[in-house]
Amino acid sequence: MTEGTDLVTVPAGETSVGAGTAPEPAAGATPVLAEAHTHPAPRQYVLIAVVLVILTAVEVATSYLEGNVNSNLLIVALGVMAAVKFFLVVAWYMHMKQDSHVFRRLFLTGLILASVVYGILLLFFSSTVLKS
Amino acid sequence: MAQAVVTTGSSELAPGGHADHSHDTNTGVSNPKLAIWLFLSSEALFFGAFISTYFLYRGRDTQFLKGPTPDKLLNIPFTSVTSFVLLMSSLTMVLALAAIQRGDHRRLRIWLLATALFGATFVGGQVYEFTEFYRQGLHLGTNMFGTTFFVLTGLHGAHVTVGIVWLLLVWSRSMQGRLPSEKSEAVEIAGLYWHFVDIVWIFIFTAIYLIPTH
Amino acid sequence: MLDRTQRFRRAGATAAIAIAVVTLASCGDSTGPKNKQNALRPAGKYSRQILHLTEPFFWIAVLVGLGVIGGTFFVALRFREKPGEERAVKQVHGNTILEISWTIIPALILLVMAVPTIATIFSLAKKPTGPNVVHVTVTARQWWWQFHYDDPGNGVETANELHIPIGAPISLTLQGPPACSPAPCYANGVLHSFWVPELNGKKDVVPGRKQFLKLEADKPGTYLGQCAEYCGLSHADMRLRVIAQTPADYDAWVKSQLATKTSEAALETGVNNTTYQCASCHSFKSGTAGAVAPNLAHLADRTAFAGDKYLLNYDNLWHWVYDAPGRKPMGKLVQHMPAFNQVGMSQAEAQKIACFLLTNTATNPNPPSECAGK
Amino acid sequence: MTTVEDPPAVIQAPERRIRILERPRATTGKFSWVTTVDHKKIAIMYATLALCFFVVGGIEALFIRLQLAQPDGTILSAARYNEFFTMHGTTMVFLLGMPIAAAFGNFLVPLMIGARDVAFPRLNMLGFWVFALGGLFLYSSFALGGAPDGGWFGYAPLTSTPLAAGYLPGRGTDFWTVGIIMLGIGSVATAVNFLVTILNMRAPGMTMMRMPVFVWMMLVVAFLTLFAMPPVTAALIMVFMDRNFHTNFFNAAAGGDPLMYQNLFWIFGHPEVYILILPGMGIVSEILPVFSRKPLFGYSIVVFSGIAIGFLGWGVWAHHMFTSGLGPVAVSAFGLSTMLIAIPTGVKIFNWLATVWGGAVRLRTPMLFALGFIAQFTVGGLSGVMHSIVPSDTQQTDTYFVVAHFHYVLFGGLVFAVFGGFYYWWPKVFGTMLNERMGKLNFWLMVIGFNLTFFPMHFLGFEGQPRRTYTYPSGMGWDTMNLLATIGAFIIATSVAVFIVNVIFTARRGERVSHDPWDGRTLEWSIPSPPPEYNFAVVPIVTGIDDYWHRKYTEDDEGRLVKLPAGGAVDDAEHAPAGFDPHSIHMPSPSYWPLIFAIALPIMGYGFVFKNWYLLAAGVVVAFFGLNGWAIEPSAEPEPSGTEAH
Repeated sequence: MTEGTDLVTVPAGETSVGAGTAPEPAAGATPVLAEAHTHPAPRQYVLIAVVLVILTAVEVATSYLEGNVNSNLLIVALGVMAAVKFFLVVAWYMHMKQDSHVFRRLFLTGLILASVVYGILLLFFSSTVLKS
Repeated sequence: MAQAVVTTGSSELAPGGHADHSHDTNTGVSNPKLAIWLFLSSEALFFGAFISTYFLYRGRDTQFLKGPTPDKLLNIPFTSVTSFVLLMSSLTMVLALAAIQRGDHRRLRIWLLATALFGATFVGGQVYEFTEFYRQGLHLGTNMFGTTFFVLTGLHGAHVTVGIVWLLLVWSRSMQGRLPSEKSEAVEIAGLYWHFVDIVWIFIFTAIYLIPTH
Repeated sequence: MLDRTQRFRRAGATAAIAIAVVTLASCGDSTGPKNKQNALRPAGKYSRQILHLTEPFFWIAVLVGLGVIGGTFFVALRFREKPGEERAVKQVHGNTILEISWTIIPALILLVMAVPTIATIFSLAKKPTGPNVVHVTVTARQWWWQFHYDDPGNGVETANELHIPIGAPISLTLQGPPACSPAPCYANGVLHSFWVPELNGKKDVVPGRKQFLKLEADKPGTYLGQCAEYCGLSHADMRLRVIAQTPADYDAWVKSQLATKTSEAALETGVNNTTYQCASCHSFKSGTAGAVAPNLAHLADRTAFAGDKYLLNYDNLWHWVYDAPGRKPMGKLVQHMPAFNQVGMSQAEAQKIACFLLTNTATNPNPPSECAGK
Repeated sequence: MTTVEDPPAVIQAPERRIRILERPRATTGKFSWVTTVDHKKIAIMYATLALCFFVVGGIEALFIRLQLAQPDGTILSAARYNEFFTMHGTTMVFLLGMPIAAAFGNFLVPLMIGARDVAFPRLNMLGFWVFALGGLFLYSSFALGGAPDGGWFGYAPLTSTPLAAGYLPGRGTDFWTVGIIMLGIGSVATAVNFLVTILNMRAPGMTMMRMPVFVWMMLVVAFLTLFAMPPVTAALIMVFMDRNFHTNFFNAAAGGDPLMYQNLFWIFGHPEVYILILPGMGIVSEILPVFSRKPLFGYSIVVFSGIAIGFLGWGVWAHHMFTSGLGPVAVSAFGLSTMLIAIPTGVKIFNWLATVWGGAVRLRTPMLFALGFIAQFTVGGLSGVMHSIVPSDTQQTDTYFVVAHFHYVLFGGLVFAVFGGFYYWWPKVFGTMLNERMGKLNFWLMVIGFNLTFFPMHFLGFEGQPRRTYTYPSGMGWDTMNLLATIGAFIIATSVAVFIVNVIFTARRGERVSHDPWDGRTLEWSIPSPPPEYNFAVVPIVTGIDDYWHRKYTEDDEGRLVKLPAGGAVDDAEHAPAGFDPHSIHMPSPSYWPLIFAIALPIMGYGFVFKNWYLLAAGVVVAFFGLNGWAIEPSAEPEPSGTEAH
């Protein structure tokens, strides 16, 4: 909530005082996107939702195959489907696809860091590595 | 007369219908949006810790057999339905945003309420599930499944609850007429949080309910 | 220029004196005769292996350290601006070759360091094999060490004192106390770390795991050790000693420890065991672990007790029996030696129990004079 | 000439519904400090409070040293000793190290990047109050059932076992887990704020590679804080649940694993070390060039080294666990990654020395502290490399060698940098100069005391003295060095006292100085001292690294320094273009709401610690009240009147 409403913005790029010219974007700034116009239309959102629903159904169905197929294969399949759902929500509903690359980089940094660190962590406890 | 504007952010001060602050910043993105994304990437490490703890301890209850095991407890059809509801709340959330962006405040309120309602349904399902498991003998200390399951899903549920309260606050602001279209970013930011909580559930659902436990 | 040189000399001399004083003061009593807990004086091959690995890097570090410290002094004094002086300083923004070289050179040094490091890691991790290996299970208790000899024909159970034969690898299995049930029961223990610096580095004791550590001593002697992982109130009082003996002495010791001594029944007749329930925590049978407390069958053979905090003698022992928590902090620990003086034990009773332990349970009774007639 | 085509339309604020806690207006006077959102005032409060905690933690250390001055010490009981070393560590890490970085960052980051405030002034205020109340919450444990006594690292299962088992005698651990989680919330809020400020609010022309190194280091620190707090928060939640709600996360008897705690803790703990030291590196990187009258040698490689240290910091956490039973493969990997960190660290040290090389060195107090940093931090760095030799580490870890090592890094490094920073930026913050003679006395006493305390500890460690022991027997050969260390500790205390006297003296009759007494290089020196609330009358346009320096000096053909005739004028309201009215700069208004939200946290905290659900509910209500007020209140009052610009 705090983040959502604390809309204080100090325009660092404000050059009006002294320069007397219109504000110019700060050096290194990416071209500004008029977000409202590039967000997809509701129809697309619904389409994504349909895909998500189908994927969920397939996921649940897949989980019932337990015992009939190789469980590693099952885990990989479920993991891939979860990742696809994750990607769809992040890319479309959270607008990462259209929004500035800054968000993508930051979020991916956290995500990759989490996966790598916790991946190594779990690897620790696998019987081959943890052997005193 | 010179007016060196420092704070143009709050809606009351925003110059004529110009909600997009991106012109003002070095990266071209607004401060609050940048902040929420940073916060969410931090949350990734928070949930990552609990999910990896869940994976580490998964199956250890067979070693220390005590109490009911997940394959006896989990009601996959039921949780699939509540997961589906949560997934749909993401759709309504994004529709709410689309509504305010085109200035449709009536639909904004409807979709916001729908999102909160879906979220509440999900949390309600979780409460039902918790009580059901508790009735069947699974407590926090019964076995490692009890320990990891309740804490991981409980913390997620707490996040959803915070999200519901947040959405209701946004909704009440809109009802009071304090949420003009220029301030659509307030909805967008609440939405980012909401979607994040949803995608965390995508993984938790797969990890706990779908992946076989042995 | 002259005064600059002088300044250097003065600063150099001051620095040298300061370093010498601190170093001398530091090393002054390091070679004190009683410190048998010194990683700089290895008494076995594993510990020596570590020291040999450490030494070259220590000297590299000293060299680099002195270089940087000297360099700091040098740049500070050499380029010092005199009052009123306004030097037109040449503005240097960087030098790529220089910067690359002081990136690459340390990297090379580290690369050289890495090779023997990894070799030593694997060598120390290797479990010893062969007929002469002695296997001991070490259980870290709150706050004392329990040693159980695993080899066939052994089975000795002792506390805080580990007897080992010289020249033979000792393979330790470190573990927490066995899990207990039902709840609420917290005997599963906490982290500890087994450390006898003169025989090897340390290894943590982790509840729920069995950890491996090996020791070896070259020559007979007593080597001190201590718990090195914070484990609560009496962490400082969780000490131990390793007594290395010639194989013949060691064998004799094992035999003496296996000799059956006093049973709980004897305790019953000796002192009032039913009132104070000694046997509910301690065992009085050779080679048998007590429920939560040290085996007392051959107590008088040991040099010290209570986590190696007190030397074993009549005075220390009866005071301990009388008021253990007053002699070593126990806090609110659920299972610990109670303050018997607060449940009606008289000093005379405590002395009687001490005498019982020192005479009746001892392998080679050498009763203290105070016990005559008790 | 200073017109803006489009002055912002001032829209009348809607009728306020909440009349209670109406917006505070005063920006001067004592009470204004409680409600201020000004980053400079918040910085001063951060620094003051952090220094208070420094003194408290220091007193705990003095007691520890008194206890250990001789064998079988009896000054403290075992229980008290354990509380003191736990609180000493916790205080110095969470109540000195992190807040003091926030203090310097708060004051300097906006000034150095040419901004008028941080991105979220009220979030900034929240960060401070969470720190203040969180610190008091932690210390209230002394009066409410025992201070934390499980070590600043709080290893499970010692800490996670329920109180009933009596492994740790008091409720301290509950205070500790809840308190650290609370402080973590404040840290993450502050980190987000710094990140957004640095990424988004730089003055025109202030590209990333023109930012002062200090700002760069704060950027790295903010990223590390952002990502390091969640794992430890998770671990602490698990400890709290284990202690109070019968979960078994770290209870081996039920299938839990104590090593999981160690991993989660050090995934936080190692980046935390860099969170503590990188601001110090940043401060030193600012001081050295100024007092050598030379630019920082190899700016970009120093920056990249800082980033590299931040990255590598995530791949080395298990080097705190070399003896915990990880297999040889794992410890080899982590030993190697630890060695790698030495490379960027070494690069920084060499670059600092090269910065001073050939300069016109003025050995003023800030410079002395900076040089002390280099020498002592190097010692700490080198003993750190020795820890990466895994077998050596099995002899060194958990001994006084480690105590020596990290005090050389954090005291010889961070604290020296912080004191250097105090002396350096004091004239900017208060407009007065700290006394130079007392400053030099402060420095030399600290150097002598510090080295006397911690240098012998290297040998104590080698000779077998473990850490965290409340006593040691005589005859171990540790007596002399322990006594020396205790004497040294009191010399350090004297030097801190000299500093405090210096501060009081300066406050009474300190020498007033110009806006740029050191001939500085970065933007903060271009504005008056103390800076006006709005910082920059005219937002500067930056053309290069050390922009302010280049307004004063240029280089001749051989690269020698040449003074520009008219450079370096102060940029204040009087020198601003004609017609400039500082009142027209509309700054964020003070607020109560972040404080109210911050007050809710300890209320909830006590609710958790004492399992009093009414208190917890009350805390939640207060928190909601605070957040709701915060959400509704605009960040700045829409009044163009001059009442706020003072």
